[in-house]
Amino acid sequence: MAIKKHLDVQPTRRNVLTGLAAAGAATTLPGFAPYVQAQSSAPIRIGFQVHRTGIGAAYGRWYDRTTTAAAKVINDAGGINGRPVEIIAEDDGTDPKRGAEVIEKFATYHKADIAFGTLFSHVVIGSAPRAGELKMPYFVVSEGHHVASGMLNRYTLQPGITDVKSQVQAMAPFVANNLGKKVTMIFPDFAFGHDHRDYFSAAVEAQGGEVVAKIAIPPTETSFTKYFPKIPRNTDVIYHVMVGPAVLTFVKEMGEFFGSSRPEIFGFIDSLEAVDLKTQGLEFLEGTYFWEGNPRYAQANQSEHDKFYRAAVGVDQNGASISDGKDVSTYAHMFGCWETLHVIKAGMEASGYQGPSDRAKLIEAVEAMTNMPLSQAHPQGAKMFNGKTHQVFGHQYITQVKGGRLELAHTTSIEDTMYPDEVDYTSQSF
Amino acid sequence: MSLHLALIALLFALHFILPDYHHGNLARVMVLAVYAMAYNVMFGYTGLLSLGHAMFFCAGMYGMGLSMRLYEISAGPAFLIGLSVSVIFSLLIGLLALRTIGVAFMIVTLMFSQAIFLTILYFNPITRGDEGFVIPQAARQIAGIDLSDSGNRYFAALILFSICLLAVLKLVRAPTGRVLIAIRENEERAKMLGYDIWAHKLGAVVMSGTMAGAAGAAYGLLFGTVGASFAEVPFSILPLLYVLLGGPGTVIGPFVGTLFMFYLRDLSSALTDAHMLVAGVVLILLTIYARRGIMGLIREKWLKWLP
Amino acid sequence: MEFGPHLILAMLEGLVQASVLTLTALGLSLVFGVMRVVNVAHGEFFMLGAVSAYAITDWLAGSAAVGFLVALIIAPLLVAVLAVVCDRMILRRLDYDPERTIVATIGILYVLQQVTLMTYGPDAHPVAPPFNQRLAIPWFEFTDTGLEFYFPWGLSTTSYKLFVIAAACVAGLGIWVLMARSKLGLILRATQLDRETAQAFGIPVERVYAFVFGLGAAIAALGAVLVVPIQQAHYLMGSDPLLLSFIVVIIGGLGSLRGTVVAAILIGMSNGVISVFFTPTLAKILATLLVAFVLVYRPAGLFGTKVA
Amino acid sequence: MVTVSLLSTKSVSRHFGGLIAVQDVDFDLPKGEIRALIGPNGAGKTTFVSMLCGRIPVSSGRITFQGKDVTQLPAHKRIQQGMAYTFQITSIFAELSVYENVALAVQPRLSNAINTLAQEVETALRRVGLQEHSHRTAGDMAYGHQRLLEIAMGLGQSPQLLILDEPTQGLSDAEVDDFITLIKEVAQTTTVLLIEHNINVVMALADRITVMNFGQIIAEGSPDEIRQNDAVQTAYLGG
Repeated sequence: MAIKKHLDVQPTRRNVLTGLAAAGAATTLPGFAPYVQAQSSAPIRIGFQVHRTGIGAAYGRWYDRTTTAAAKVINDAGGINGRPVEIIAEDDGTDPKRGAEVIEKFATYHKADIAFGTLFSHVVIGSAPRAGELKMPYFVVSEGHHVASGMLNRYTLQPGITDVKSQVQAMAPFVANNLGKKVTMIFPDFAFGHDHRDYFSAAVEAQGGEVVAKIAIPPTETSFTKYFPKIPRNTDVIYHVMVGPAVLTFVKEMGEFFGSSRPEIFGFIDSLEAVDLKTQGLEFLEGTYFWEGNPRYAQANQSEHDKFYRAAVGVDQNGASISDGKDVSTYAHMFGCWETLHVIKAGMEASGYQGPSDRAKLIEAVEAMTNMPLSQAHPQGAKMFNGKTHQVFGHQYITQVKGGRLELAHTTSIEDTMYPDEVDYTSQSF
Repeated sequence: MSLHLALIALLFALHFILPDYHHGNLARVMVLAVYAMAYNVMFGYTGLLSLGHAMFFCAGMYGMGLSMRLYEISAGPAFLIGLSVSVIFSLLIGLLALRTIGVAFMIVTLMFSQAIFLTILYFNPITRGDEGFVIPQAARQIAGIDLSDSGNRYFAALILFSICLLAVLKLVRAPTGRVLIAIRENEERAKMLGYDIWAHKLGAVVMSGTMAGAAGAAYGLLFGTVGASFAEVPFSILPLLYVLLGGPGTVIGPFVGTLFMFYLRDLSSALTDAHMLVAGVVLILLTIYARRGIMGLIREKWLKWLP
Repeated sequence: MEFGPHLILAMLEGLVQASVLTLTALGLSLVFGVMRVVNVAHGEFFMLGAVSAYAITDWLAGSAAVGFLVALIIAPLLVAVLAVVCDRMILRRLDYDPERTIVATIGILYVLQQVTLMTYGPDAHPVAPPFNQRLAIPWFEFTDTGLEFYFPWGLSTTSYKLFVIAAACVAGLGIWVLMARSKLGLILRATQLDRETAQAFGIPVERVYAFVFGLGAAIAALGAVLVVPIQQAHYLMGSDPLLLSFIVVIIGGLGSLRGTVVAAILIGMSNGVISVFFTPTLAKILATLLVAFVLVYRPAGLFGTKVA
Repeated sequence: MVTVSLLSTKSVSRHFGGLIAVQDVDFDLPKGEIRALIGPNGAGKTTFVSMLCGRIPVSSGRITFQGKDVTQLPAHKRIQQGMAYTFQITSIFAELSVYENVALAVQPRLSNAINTLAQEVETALRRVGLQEHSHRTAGDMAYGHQRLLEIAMGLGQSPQLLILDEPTQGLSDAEVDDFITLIKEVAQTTTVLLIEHNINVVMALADRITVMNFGQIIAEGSPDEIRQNDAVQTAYLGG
């Protein structure tokens, strides 16, 4: 049998010269080892692109844990089409160049069925063209608007997490109607920050509000006090969305700047993902509001599905690791990995996926999806998938810091997150 | 000469032999090796240590990419625009930065490169900042040849690599190349032999910058993305590492260094999550035991004639 | 906020930055000046100072002040020991060759970063400041009744930030006394001027080098311990201080301690002040170009005689 | 007797900050001569010569070479017009071969004629007696050989004017004798300006001697005249 496998090399353009390839030490290098055709009992191989090093490592670690947990749940329930799921993780270093290399590695070396993962949008944008060329379905969990904007290709989908544009525009009614009409935005001078700036400005104006100042902070900044005087005095609400390790400084310095007389503050939890709210200096946030993709603290109305998901990933009621209460999760985003894997499972089962030749069928099956009800597969909440834009839409949560916990204050409807289609990927050929 | 032609022939032959994965890697390595060779012209041969080479790479990459994104120019002309932008840009930087020498030159190039990086972020509506943008697969064609096809990509990379390799070889064999080496070895003496140091250095910067720009434009065209991460400091350090590891002042050293670093990262990340640890230890050991880089070691021990 | 108070605030912030930058840059300047080694891992020593400060204060969880004080002493020592080990095991074997030490210290950088990631993790952690009162700062205006003082909205600093400035001054002064007034300083300066001659005069150059490398790292670590209650420890925090101190050392003029201090203050302050007038990223671009053009038109730096 | 002036200066001065290194020097070097420039340490000889060949700019004054004003020309242009300068401290391309070193000196005169290049290099090396060492790495050779290489590079340039800054420093007596013979031969086709401390070399070679002290020329004349000049005696003996 072993011998048979070794002879079973796929015909390629270099068929004539395969003999040469067998020569010498070359065969000991990875990638030279002959591989076997997918068999019915062989695992489904999912290439998992993960931020293990670089600036995204804090997210990557939890994406990793969530993915592992989801794969275990799927496998315990019999896998996909009766085949177990195998997760092949590769570090992308939070670097677009490496990201693309990793996609190539999944496709041509690991012979993965599909690729999946990663948060930082520049990595997704660096990787997606290769995924398209290699005809490798690439399921991203990055919340970037790049998928639905039409920038990518038919092989790239985002069925597990809503995008920034949705999130931001869904926040505007709450902010304008409950916190105040005059908003000052503080955001990183990243493309991601600019998405916030553009989509929120438009949405808040539609609500009769006004953005009175837009303060773009350079990505290399480590201290912020000097920028706060740019906040106009008549500001009702500060809208902040910062990322990176300097956010703690940002919040602390904001506290020192305003002292006891602060405006209302609304922030994206991206700032404080993986950060303990009990951290010294964050008391200032008491009473302020946050967008959360998924509430970190188990809420009074916690669904049984969230309970199950939480336990499976190993997260306690406070959103921290069960084994270490100080190890806080990236709860607002990481559910996307869980849900995406379940969408992949559903898509593969619907399309009767057998192997790489069925990749187009898999994508068509996912494109055909619409309603995704709240369930064990979708513990964050019900969702609507738009097959044309390859983007999912779902509920958003607004929580308020009360006694050092994030308490649910408002849940937006799915409709709040919808916007007109900007692309129809289904019209592209495979 | 024969060695270099043999390398090109080997790379050509490898196209038919290599499994897909290594075939793809090699295409990438060849483009990055062009970037490293460009760096070698300035650093290895002329002795100008730049810490901002990413800006030249990006001049080509964004010159090409933005002309396609904003003006829908087709790939071939866009590549030439990228190249022209690199020529003008490296001339400009050369004129300014060459007023300094040594560590000041390092900082000046570093600062200009940082300014370029920040400018890319600043003009986000045009450049899409850190995220960058995609060059659509359909647009990546020159004379009807689809550059996103793996075979075509490999040959495009090989052609660019061969042109640059032979150009560098010709340069270092030519009297001009000898002068560059003389400048590296002893600038004052070279001047007192009647050489116009300034003009030669400027020439080296422009050649290096243009070649780096060609690598950047090619990278964008062959792999379909343009992004600000190619303007960040670590991307400027990369060719320095490639060149120092491969062997500064050797023609194929940069290629060897690039190949080595690529597989060091790739193989070690297969073994462990801590691939940076492995890379770090290997770098330290190599500097201790191969003081002139891999090709330098080979030249010292066996092939004294290696250019 | 009005222009005057805004400027004062930006300058105060700039001064805090400048203080820490001064220390980090002095460390690099010593190593660069005496050993002619571009230590790319310098930022990682800074990072390790911050990370070990977190580890120490976390371990001595009882009192913020005690923990901080212990960290202030222990963290630089730990980092110094590590640096000396690096010097003995690696740099000395390279004979301090300028090019090879660049690659080797990049290697050290990778190793330190990865080891920190594996042990300390990817998260940012804060260290509680030993004290942190918010201090409002008065400003004046001319009214009908003459000069009046008032407390403008937002114009404030904290006692800890003032302490950082003071501590950096004391540490800087200490380094100056060490270099200019002590026998050890004489030895260091002699080694800096000419390694061979120093050796001929019986100065144990290798031990001096190990000492300098350790001291440089310790000073960076000290700066990090001071800044970590304002900033937080993170495994990637070393790259910015490295770049900035590198710039400072060159702008100041190679080997000139006075130049290093002046350049650190200039760069720290300009970073703050330019931000008053321009949008932040544009301010960064301008500050960066300013550094470039200072060097283009003054290649030896502000206080350097000759840069080679 | 009409002499053609190859190089002349008109009140050339050089200040470093407040320090005057060279002051108002009028100097004239006729074609075909071997001229020695002597003076105590710090007399300004090297500064003066550096101004002649353009390594440092003049603070004031004028320099004429082959009848053309070269005061504003950068060093490499003056070299291209026929000057050659060998350094006081050995300054060769240590990592390159002996051949490469000389080739670099010869190359600017030739246009792409590789064969001629090899011949010329060969000739220059033979004249200093280094033809056997052609493929050695320059930095690996003995000090005396490095000095000879330095001179070979000067010869390779086949200049109108060869400026030698302390060429015999560190040479053995036998090497010094060879050197004297060599320069005598060179002088048949080339004007030589020699800064030298070794008074025996000066006396053996120089047609005329210029003496500098405190940045000024204090005497000029034939070796005999200089030997008997009081001012020179004072300058050297401090008397």
